[in-house]
Amino acid sequence: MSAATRDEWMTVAAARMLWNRCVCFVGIGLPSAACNLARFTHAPDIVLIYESGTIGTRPDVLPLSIGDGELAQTASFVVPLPEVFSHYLQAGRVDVGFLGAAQVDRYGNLNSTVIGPYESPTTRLPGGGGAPEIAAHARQTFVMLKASPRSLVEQLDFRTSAGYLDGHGARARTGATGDGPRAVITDFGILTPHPRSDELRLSALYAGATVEEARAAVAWPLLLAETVETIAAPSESELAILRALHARTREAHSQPVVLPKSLVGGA
Amino acid sequence: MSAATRDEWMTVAAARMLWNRCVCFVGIGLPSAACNLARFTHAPDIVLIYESGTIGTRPDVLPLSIGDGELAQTASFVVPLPEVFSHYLQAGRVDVGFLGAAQVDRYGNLNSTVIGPYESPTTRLPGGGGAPEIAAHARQTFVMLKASPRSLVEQLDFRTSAGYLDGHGARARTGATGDGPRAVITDFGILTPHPRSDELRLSALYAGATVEEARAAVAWPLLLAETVETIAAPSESELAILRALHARTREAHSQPVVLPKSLVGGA
Amino acid sequence: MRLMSLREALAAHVADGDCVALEGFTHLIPFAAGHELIRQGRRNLHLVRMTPDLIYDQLIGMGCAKRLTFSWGGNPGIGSLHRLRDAVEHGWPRPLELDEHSHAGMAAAFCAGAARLPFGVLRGYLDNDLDKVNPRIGRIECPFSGERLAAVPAINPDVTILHAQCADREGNVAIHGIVGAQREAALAAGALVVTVEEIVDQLAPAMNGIVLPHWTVDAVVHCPGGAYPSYAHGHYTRDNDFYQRWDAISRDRDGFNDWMREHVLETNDHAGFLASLRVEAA
Amino acid sequence: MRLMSLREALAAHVADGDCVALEGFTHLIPFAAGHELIRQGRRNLHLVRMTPDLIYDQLIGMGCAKRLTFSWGGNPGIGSLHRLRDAVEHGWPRPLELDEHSHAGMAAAFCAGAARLPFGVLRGYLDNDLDKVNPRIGRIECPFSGERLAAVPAINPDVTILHAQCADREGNVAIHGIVGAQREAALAAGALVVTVEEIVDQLAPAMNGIVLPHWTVDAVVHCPGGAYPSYAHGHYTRDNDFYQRWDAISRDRDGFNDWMREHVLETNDHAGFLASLRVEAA
Repeated sequence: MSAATRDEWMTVAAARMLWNRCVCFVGIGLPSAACNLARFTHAPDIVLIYESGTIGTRPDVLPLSIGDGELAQTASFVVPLPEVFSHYLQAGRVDVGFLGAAQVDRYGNLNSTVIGPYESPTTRLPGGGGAPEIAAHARQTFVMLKASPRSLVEQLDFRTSAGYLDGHGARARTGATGDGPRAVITDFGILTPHPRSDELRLSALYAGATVEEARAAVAWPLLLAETVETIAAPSESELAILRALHARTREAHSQPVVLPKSLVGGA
Repeated sequence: MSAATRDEWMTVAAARMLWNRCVCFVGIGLPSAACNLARFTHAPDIVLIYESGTIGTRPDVLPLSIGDGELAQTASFVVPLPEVFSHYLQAGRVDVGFLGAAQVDRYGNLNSTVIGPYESPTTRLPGGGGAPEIAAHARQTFVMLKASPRSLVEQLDFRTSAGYLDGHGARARTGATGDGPRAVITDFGILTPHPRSDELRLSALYAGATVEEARAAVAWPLLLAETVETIAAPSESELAILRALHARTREAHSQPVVLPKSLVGGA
Repeated sequence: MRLMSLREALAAHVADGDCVALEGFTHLIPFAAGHELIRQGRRNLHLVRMTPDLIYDQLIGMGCAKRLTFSWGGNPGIGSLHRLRDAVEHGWPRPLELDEHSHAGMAAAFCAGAARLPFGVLRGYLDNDLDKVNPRIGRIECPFSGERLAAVPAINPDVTILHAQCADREGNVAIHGIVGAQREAALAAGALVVTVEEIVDQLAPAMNGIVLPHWTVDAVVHCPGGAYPSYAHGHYTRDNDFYQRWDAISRDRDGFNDWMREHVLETNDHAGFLASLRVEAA
Repeated sequence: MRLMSLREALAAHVADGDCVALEGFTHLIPFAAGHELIRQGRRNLHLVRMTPDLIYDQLIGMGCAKRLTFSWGGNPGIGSLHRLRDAVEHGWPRPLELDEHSHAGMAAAFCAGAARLPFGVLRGYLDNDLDKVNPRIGRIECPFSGERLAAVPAINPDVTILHAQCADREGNVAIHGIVGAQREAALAAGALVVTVEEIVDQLAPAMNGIVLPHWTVDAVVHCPGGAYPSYAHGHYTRDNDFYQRWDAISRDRDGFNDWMREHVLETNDHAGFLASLRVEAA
């Protein structure tokens, strides 16, 4: 089997952090791959919630959108979207929320709104979506992003979702009920917050990645945790299951959409 | 066919006030009989909502409780109870609400809470239930009750549901979105509010009932509308349909309840 | 979620003094659970239910309750709940504090509880006397329009007890038919105990149906007939005749006590209760 | 309710300057209706949608919109909505005012709208910059605990347009699968227009399913395939490939204009649109 790509490293690292029966609020892309990999490996009873309202979903292939029919078809049940946010997320019923972002600062605050000033941005990003309240109310959040000094920044252009604010316990003084970002999973390894200052430090590296590589990818002077652990490479079995999942997904999504014939009489 | 009872007069009079396709918030008892009589006669497409959450229900027999299975089984759909009140009633989607009460005053305010002081009542009544907000938000309400000086009173012991308050347009200055009680249907005839003072006046008598009878049944000095109309007796057809409905209902509800055998093994 | 006997589940989850909601609007009223609370001799409960119904008449008459949060307290279609009245009018067997709402207000309070908001908002309690006797009915101003609306504190029972048609072995609970405020009461609770007619390997597909997922459920109890004399849609109908008979049974204290002794206190469980009533079986 | 053609229904119910919500969360996005608004040349619309998606990219790029209320504006799983970005970043074809929320905030605003409350409450907008750029995000104090929460003004569109699987001849509309905030957007609206895959004599029984009753529906339009390239559960799947192709089509202004001319402006209706794309039929 070929060596794992960095995406695979990230997916496997995230999957390993999940436990059986944990309730995950899942986003599309790497988080969705990670959660489903966990489900197909060590966490068969993990509960997956997508913000489209599908609860306890068990897709056989990865969804391309947050609301694919596969998610509804394999869910325990489907609720209207407002209930996902009020009765599940806000009510404290989510163990782990996954977030991505264009920018993360040293205290785990996130920007997914704009680069440049809000009123005249150089780049308008999609915006917060579910993230601001996932960041507030999931018992913990995991952030997944590819690292570079443009994504791991000294100063956010816009704070879309609060992490630890200015650190040093500032989050505890707010109305957020969750514990905040417990890990930032990047393509070199994992950052975790310092227990007192809340500053993100390098706490684990993928086998083969280096401290220098990590430091080069972070815009602030990156501190190291007391021990920087080494994350074991994806196992043969993890890789095989993940690649099979991706292969099934590609296969499923390469089927052309077919509308009932009556609709396209002219074609 | 035997002469109509006073209950039948009331039911028929109320049914005639409903129109096809009107949306009714229905209570158990006479209102339920009236609404379904309307449905089986001149208003086949009347929309019946019971507060248990059954919307567009078409029971073949009258329910004994507000949440009989028959109501769910024959409904267009069933919503959770909170939605009946927020998305339908409060949202102004109900044309006619039916109310009963232990006491009604001359401005159509209702008491269904207590006789005597609230903290040490001589009679504790069931309470408001849906009535306070039906009284506020149904576009109009019809009140049905058997008249006596103990029910049509000078002064309520407790105001459970607001009618016209102290009259003279007082209701318009409140947050109520509905127009209030447009008719009180009693066992002698119908009271309706004066267009300016809002005081309930005798506006219609059942054929055979008298003004004296009406005055004797009302604790305040009852005024007459400019014209007191005479309500035609229930027709043969109305009576036949209503009695058949009651007969079907008695028949259906006289069936003993049967639990699955496994439950009562000992019996 | 744990599968337990009714006795175990209530002993584990309901203590004297708890705030307990047994919900179910006409349909799926958890009678078996109410009777078991009586058998276990619970005291000083703060009972919560939109429509107290016969089961709360029984709990109140047996002295289990200290306080009642409710919005309509009658025997539906028949008349009074005599034991509730006796407690309110004469303090028998003990005084009962009332926290009285309208349906709309109580529904808003349950919704707020389920969403873990501290209060619910409604256009309600307009120009009536309910807020004069219930200090928990407040007012709130719209921060945008300045309009004044009613506010009610969220209801978050220590324990909610429901009866439902079905659970699977993971503890996912499915309810259909008239659902009242069951889902809201369930998600508002500190602990959730559900008695069910059936435990199945796989719930029937109901994509947009009402399901309480297993990780919101603390105990599932297999208790067929557990809603009788209320009903379980698809399983058995409401015993309207029993509701009528209750009027006479509950009218005087002695008759009530005798009936409760014979059918609840001196029966072991719900099967015994049903047997003692000689409910017909098909 | 009236059964109308799409052209009639939108001409009757949507005017320039209206606040219009085309809802549907990934699933059941009313593409056919959006295209018809473009064909009819509507201007100065205040568009409302949690996730603008491709259909709003098209409406914005064609200059129909003046204002956008939204909470996430991307091409799901793929990247940017280039026309939305061009309008925000460069004011092309015209500037676009933003009223930006989080999903939780916008959901609360729709719920308030459906219940005809002036505002919604949530534990949200905590320590982020969204309330600095959106003056409509307010705060409210719990009248009981004093706790501060976020408040958002209700959303009540002049018109909500949905696509659904089924309507019966009375105009009752049934939706199943992923339902997003469709029901709330529908009940919050001044007028409700629904395009459907099928019109049937009798809706399939779905006791606790999601139905918009006929008297809440102003117009029903029979429009098979009306959600394409989004999807209708049970009818056809999402054309993920089209979503990917859109990235290239929409990236530059000329390519976008050409595509819109060929497939939307110069086709007569949705059947023509589908035919012009040579979507495969079974």
